Amino acid sequence: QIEPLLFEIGHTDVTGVDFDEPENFKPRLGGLERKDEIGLPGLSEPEAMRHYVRLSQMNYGIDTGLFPLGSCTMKHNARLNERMARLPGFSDVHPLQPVSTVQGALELMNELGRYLVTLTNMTTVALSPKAGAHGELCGMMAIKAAIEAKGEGKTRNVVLVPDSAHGTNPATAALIGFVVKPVPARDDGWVHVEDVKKLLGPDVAAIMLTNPNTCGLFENQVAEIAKAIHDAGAYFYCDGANFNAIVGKAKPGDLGVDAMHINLHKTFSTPHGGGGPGAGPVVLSARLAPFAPVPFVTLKDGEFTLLEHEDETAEKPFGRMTAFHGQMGMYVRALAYMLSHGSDGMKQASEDAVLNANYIRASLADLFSQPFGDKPCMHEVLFDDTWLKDTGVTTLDFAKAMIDEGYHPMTMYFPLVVHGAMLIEPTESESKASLDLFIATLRDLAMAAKKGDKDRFTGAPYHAPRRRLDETRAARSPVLKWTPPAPIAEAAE
Amino acid sequence: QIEPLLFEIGHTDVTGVDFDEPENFKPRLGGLERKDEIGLPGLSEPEAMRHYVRLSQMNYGIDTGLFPLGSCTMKHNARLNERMARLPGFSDVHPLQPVSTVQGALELMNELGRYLVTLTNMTTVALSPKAGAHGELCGMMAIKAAIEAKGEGKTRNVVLVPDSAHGTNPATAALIGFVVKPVPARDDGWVHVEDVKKLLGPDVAAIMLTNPNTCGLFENQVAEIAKAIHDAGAYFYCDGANFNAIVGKAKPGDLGVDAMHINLHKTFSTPHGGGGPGAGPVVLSARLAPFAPVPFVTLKDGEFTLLEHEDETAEKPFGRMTAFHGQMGMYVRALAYMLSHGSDGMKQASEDAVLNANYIRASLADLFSQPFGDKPCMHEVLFDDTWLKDTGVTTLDFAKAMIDEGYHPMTMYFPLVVHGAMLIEPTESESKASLDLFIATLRDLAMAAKKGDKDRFTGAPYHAPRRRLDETRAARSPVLKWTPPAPIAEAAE
Amino acid sequence: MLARIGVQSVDELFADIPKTMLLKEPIDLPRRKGELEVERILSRMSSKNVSASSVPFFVGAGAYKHHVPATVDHLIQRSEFLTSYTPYQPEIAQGTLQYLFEFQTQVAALTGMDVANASMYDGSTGTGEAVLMAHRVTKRRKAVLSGSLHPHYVDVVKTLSEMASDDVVTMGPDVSGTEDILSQIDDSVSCVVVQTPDVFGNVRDLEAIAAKAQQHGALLIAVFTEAVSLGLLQSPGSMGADIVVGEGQSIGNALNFGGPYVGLFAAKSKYIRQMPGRLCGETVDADGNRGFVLTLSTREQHIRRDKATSNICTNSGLCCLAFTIHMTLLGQAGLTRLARVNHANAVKLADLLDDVSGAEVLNKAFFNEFTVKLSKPAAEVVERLAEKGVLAGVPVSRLLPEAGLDNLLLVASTEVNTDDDRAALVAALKEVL
Amino acid sequence: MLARIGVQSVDELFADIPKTMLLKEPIDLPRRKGELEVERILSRMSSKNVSASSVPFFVGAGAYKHHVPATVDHLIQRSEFLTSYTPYQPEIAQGTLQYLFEFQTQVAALTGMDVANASMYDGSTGTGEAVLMAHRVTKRRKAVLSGSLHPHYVDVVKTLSEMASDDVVTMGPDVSGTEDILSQIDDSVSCVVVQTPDVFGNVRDLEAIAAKAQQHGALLIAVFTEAVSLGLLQSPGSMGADIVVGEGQSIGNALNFGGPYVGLFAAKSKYIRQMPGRLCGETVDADGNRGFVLTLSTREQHIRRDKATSNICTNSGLCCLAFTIHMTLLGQAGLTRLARVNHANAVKLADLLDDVSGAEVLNKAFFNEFTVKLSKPAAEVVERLAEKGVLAGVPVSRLLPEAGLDNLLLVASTEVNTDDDRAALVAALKEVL
Repeated sequence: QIEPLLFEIGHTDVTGVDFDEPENFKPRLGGLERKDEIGLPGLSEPEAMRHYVRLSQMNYGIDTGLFPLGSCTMKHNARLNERMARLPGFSDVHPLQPVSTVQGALELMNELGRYLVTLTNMTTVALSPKAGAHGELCGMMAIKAAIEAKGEGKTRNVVLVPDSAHGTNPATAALIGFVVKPVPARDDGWVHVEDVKKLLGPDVAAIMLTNPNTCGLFENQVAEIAKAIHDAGAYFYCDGANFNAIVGKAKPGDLGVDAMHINLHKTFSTPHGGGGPGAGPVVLSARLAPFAPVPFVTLKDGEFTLLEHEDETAEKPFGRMTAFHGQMGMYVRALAYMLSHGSDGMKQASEDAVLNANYIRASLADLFSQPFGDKPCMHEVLFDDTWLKDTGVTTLDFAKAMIDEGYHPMTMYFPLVVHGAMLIEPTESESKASLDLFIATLRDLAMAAKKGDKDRFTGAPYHAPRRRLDETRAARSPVLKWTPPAPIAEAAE
Repeated sequence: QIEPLLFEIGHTDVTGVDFDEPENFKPRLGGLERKDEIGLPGLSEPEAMRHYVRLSQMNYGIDTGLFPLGSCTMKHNARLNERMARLPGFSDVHPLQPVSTVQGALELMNELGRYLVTLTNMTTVALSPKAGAHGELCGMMAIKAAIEAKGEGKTRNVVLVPDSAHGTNPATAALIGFVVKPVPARDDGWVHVEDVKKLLGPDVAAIMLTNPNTCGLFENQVAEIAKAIHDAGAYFYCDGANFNAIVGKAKPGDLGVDAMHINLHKTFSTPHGGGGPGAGPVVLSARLAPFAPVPFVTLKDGEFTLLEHEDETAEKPFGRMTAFHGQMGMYVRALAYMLSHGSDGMKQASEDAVLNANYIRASLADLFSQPFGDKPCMHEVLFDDTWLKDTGVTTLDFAKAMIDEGYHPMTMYFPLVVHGAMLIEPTESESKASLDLFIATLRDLAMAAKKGDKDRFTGAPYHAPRRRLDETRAARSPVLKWTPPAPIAEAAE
Repeated sequence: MLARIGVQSVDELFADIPKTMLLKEPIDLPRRKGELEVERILSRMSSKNVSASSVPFFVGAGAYKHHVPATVDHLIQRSEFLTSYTPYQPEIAQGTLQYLFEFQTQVAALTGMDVANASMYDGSTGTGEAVLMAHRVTKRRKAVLSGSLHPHYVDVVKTLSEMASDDVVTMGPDVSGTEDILSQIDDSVSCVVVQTPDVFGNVRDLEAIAAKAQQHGALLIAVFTEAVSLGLLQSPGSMGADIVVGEGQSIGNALNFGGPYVGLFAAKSKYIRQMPGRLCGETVDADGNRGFVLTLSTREQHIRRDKATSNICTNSGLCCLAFTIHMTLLGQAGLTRLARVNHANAVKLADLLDDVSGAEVLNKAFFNEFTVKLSKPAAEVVERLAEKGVLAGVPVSRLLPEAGLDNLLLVASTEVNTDDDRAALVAALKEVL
Repeated sequence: MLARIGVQSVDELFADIPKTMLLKEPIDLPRRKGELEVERILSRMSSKNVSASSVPFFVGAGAYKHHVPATVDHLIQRSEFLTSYTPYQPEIAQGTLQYLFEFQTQVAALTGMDVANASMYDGSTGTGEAVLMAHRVTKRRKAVLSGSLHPHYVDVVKTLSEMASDDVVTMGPDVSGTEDILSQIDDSVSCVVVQTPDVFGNVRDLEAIAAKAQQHGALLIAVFTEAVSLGLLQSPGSMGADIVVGEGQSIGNALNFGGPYVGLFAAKSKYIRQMPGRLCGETVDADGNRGFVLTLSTREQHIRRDKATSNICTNSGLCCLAFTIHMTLLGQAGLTRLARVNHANAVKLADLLDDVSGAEVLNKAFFNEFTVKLSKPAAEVVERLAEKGVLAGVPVSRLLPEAGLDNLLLVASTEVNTDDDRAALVAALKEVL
């Protein structure tokens, strides 16, 4: 199943788009016309269709099978949401049209914000961040602005980040000049308030805590940690990547959170699209709300308006995260999800996600090793590779063997606090029948690994569009774009 | 790649659709409420999505590869046309709304009719037939009505049909009581006027001639045949399945045709959809126009109206072919195709289709045998199995081996006038690069067959969602629906 | 390419077309247009129509506005479904074949019959085919059509029968569902064709007709135009029908101004070999794996030619798929509830309309459509309501212009109608009557 | 399931949530709704907005209304693209990886640069990342921003830089494209950020700036917001840019009220290891077949954590795909022609507007957008034209409220504008001025 690159089948004089050449006109390009060839081949419409359909057939998606990627929340993407996002009043409006002509779009943003604030019991929301990591950045910027407003900008520059955190957490903190201090991992998978307290001081700006955490556990000391953080004059940033486990069950605002980003593409099911686009609105507590960045929507006398500049408001926006107003297309999808599920359905989704994960946990507990003991998990269950010891099979091998069984692998080697981690998140979308089949497959594979059927793993995948790919070679001498092969005469020299 | 039947994974109490139970109301069903279970299992939305996505992955389509089915015209289906057919003014209007509320829909039908009549130089068009065979029926009914109007209904009851015709031709004629007489095949692939003349008499109602014919040839004596038919007081029905070879090059009306159906799903590229829906408008000559069935669209004082009853017109409609007004969804797609291609593009499409077929012919002529000699073909090229003699490989085997090479087979064993026919139609959608690859593959296969690599053929396909299927078994004891397996206890008895 | 073919120009390849008939000039139609322009032209035409979703909408009479889940239209547009051909190469068409097998099973279950085919063009042409099939089975050539069979269906059957020189007896319009069709059944009759719910909305009990037909060796052909009704009503099979034909548009398919739709066709198993249309059957492949193929094709035109059971070739494949996916999403639980919502909405509406002075609901029993007798000609009323932005239904005179039923209006109500819709209809009707 | 887990109720699984914080009551939001109802609610909101296709439309300033072929939106909705994840498992993500490789190649070609990454969120955040990258490369921390860089981009860079305690020098608004940015470049400067065509529509020659920057060890970051312009204009790479950042929305992506869009990011190859974002590279599999993987990920946060070149994770995958497919359909021939049509339409419109009394086109050279000086405040004029059903452009005051440029209007014209559109704008403008 090899599909050539478009550059190998296209030609620069072929186009799949039909426009009439404009009538005579005098260009006014100031002498800056392009003189060189762009070198972009085109395909006819049928050729392009076939090329990209064939490429798609080399991909695995939620729609083709169970996608148990822990921490990534691969849940069903309803096509209603796709249809709604394509309504002309949402997809075909310009961000800088007069606000009088986009009242419905602003209403939608306002309504989405209301839902997010209500679900989290926070004070306000900054919608514009473009993805989870961008939301983290937004939240940490709000914290920095608040600290500076208190005149502590020079002194509070440490951010505490547990070892189990997503890489985005430390990267975000570092990006705006914070010094990252790790909170060490414990062997029960939880962050302990005494470990946090040991690190607290007047230099600490914030803690970035993922809750439920990446070990699949709800941080059971979160209230105490929040109190300690607040007592120390610092802020509690919550990584909301796993919010989907607790929507309708608990409100982050009740847990003492000051800022939390929400991955609309996880919790509220906007499609992952092979790596994006996402959306990462940030909910903020009353302490941080004044610093929320522009733009934001307000309702005045029944008319929605957009505040786009810092000086149009009495608040203290810290600036702007992005051009325009954020990921409208994702807002529509997320709101469609929320309306469809409702208060009751969102709670049930959380419960089902947790139920499904625990069902997998209980069904594999006798074969797979759990690093933090056999206890209930939230929406994802974490195993390590202790049970693979002496089999000659690694976590990577095991994951690749799952491909041959028709499954996407789970998240591997994350979180880093566990050796050979395998993090499984089924989501609420899976039926019991689907889980049973998945469990049976994993059990069968596990038996095979233990029985010494090594080749089945180390050579895997055997039945995929590609066998195992050489990542080292790719990194050692990077080939990041196609270049035309040398003409044969030259090559023969 | 086995996907269970929905009945094996669904449950009657599962639904993927959310409605609130209606509030208290008193049913008024006259005591005819259903008492038994329907026995229809449901799937949740994610389950249904996955089930049908997986099923689709066992299919081959134009979008996945070259589809050289002769006589079927598998050309590119532009997604613009799909989008246009879904405009609410076309897809979301009811056939019995007041005509004042569907003026745009009627305008579209009128415009489509104008295009078809102009392209064929005929007098009028009956749009409503639902597919090619239904169009044939409509045309033959018009002929029968005309004959009866002349008082010859009792005497003219013979229809001449060449042996090379599609099966629909004789079936259609027989359906309304005509007696079918075959015009025998000649060894040059053409129907000869003298053969027709021999059969002509006062009992002959019509000839049904496919032109270009199913041997891939334009009937070079068509003018003489038309004249002979007309001289004998009979009508010339043309099977327009292959009209795509001559659009813009010749007009059937100029060739003496009295009625011809047009497969919008072939010539004008509405999608085949795995076997339908199609659309089969019939263009009629002045002699047959008065007998066109209801409904039809007329323009009066700038308003479009629909004539839906025979007595609303001074003409002599022979009746009605179907409820409502025909395949609107297909009309939109076909008109979108025509507007996109225009007069120039439609002619070029015919030329490219013919060029592509001849390119294949010329590129395979040394290896494959042509039953009617090495001469130019129209949009499809016909080979027979003479060249496979003594290889132990049949046309069927050869076709199935093509599947392993990633291609859909050509049309096999049709037309019947040739032994082991292989009818290849590339259409204009294929690029030269695509044809070259196809040709190379066929040559490679042909060499293998001649070299005696028999297993590659007789066991084929090896690399398909299924190996060769047992059609005899299916027909001998037909299983036409799923039935629940007997409970295990019972089965064990 | 020309060089390899050995010609100088493409025109040489068209040498068999008589010189005088080969076109020299381009055909007098506009030149090609880009997507943007085509979209503009067709959008302009589209915008001249009033779409069902944009107004209070009560039009039925054989085609119904239902909500189709977005999943359905998404899936049927997948390349592998949309751009495939009739599954003559089963090894690479299992997707199509398996959904056809599922479709057949669903249709058989829904209608209460033994077997179903892989679809007809629509309900009306399917009815024509059913009559021909009954003639083949009974070796008689006379059909009796109920007076409350959809008039378009009557016309289709009559056109076909008259062309084939078969007899057709048509009962007079039967607004009340009380026609005496039993008296027409005798030993010369091949089949009786009865619709339920009928075109006037009446729910009909078919048992007595089935019994009398059986007694005389005739077949009962039961017809429906609203597939959703079968979620709540006794199946035609359970009432004794020999052949069941229905319009499947309501499940999975848009209104489309009349087409494409999908004809459902089911029968008792003893008649399989007389059925028209494609049949998909189960079998195994060379490795012993279950698979599906088109089967019993010796009935069909491409094998049997003038001896075939029908001339049908292309059917409604993709509309079957839409039907099957929607039905799968519904399941029995969803279908039953959908049917209840439809019926409840219709009952609510009937009560409201009955209270309007100058309007009277005629039906005692109905599903989601009923007949209202107005104090004025229905066609005028409908036109005036359309001007007010309400599409109120189908005047009977549109279907039966000469029947003297000009004051009757067929009103349908489905799950898409809201209280606001009903209030708008009632208010507008009060103004007009 | 509960039995196997060994709990009595689901709530036991939530035992780690502090009891006082576990919600007893449902959250105060509406209950779940069926598709039909959700569709109604959102359609109602949608219909309150004036969509670009429904009126004469001239709004640009960083986002442009173009015609996207239907093929593009169809393909990106395919399940295998839409519902897949970041291609961390390359063996079953070659579809995504290959189109990313094609995307990178296209972006590199279009910008005239050595390498491109697999996208940023959008042009503005990409510009912020480019400045940080320049700081890493030069080990300096001062950026000079052109006065005609899109004001939102300026704000994004300033916000990020101020938070990171980096220096930013912002030139004053530069309507005429004649600012003296050269004088700002010295040995303390890390990078100069210049947009062309700039926010006022001027086409800028970057060669002198590139030369001066190079001389002082600073990098030139070239920005564009209209990717179509590169079909007709010299590429930033050919003018000497070190990093090129652009908004890719124009190719393949809808207006979407501002997002999602796709940031294009390209650089000279020597800076590869300082680039932010994902990179897709070519390699082989165990059978020796060509394949693609994400590579050089030691730059990235999931490996490098606080030492990463960026915190970016999710990017704009599906928008890249839309870009790549549209660009593939265009090819060089189509892109060049599309650009010519855009420019021709803008030239036509500029001439028409220049003839309106009270309006003056300020630009000498432009691509498909230009600045018009009006005799009245542009915001008022735009509002009044909107009431007349014409969306005339972006008032400069909306972007730069305090700049004293209230009478300036940014007007964009693309291939979607017809003669009728232009006539409507001119007529409406005459009434209002």
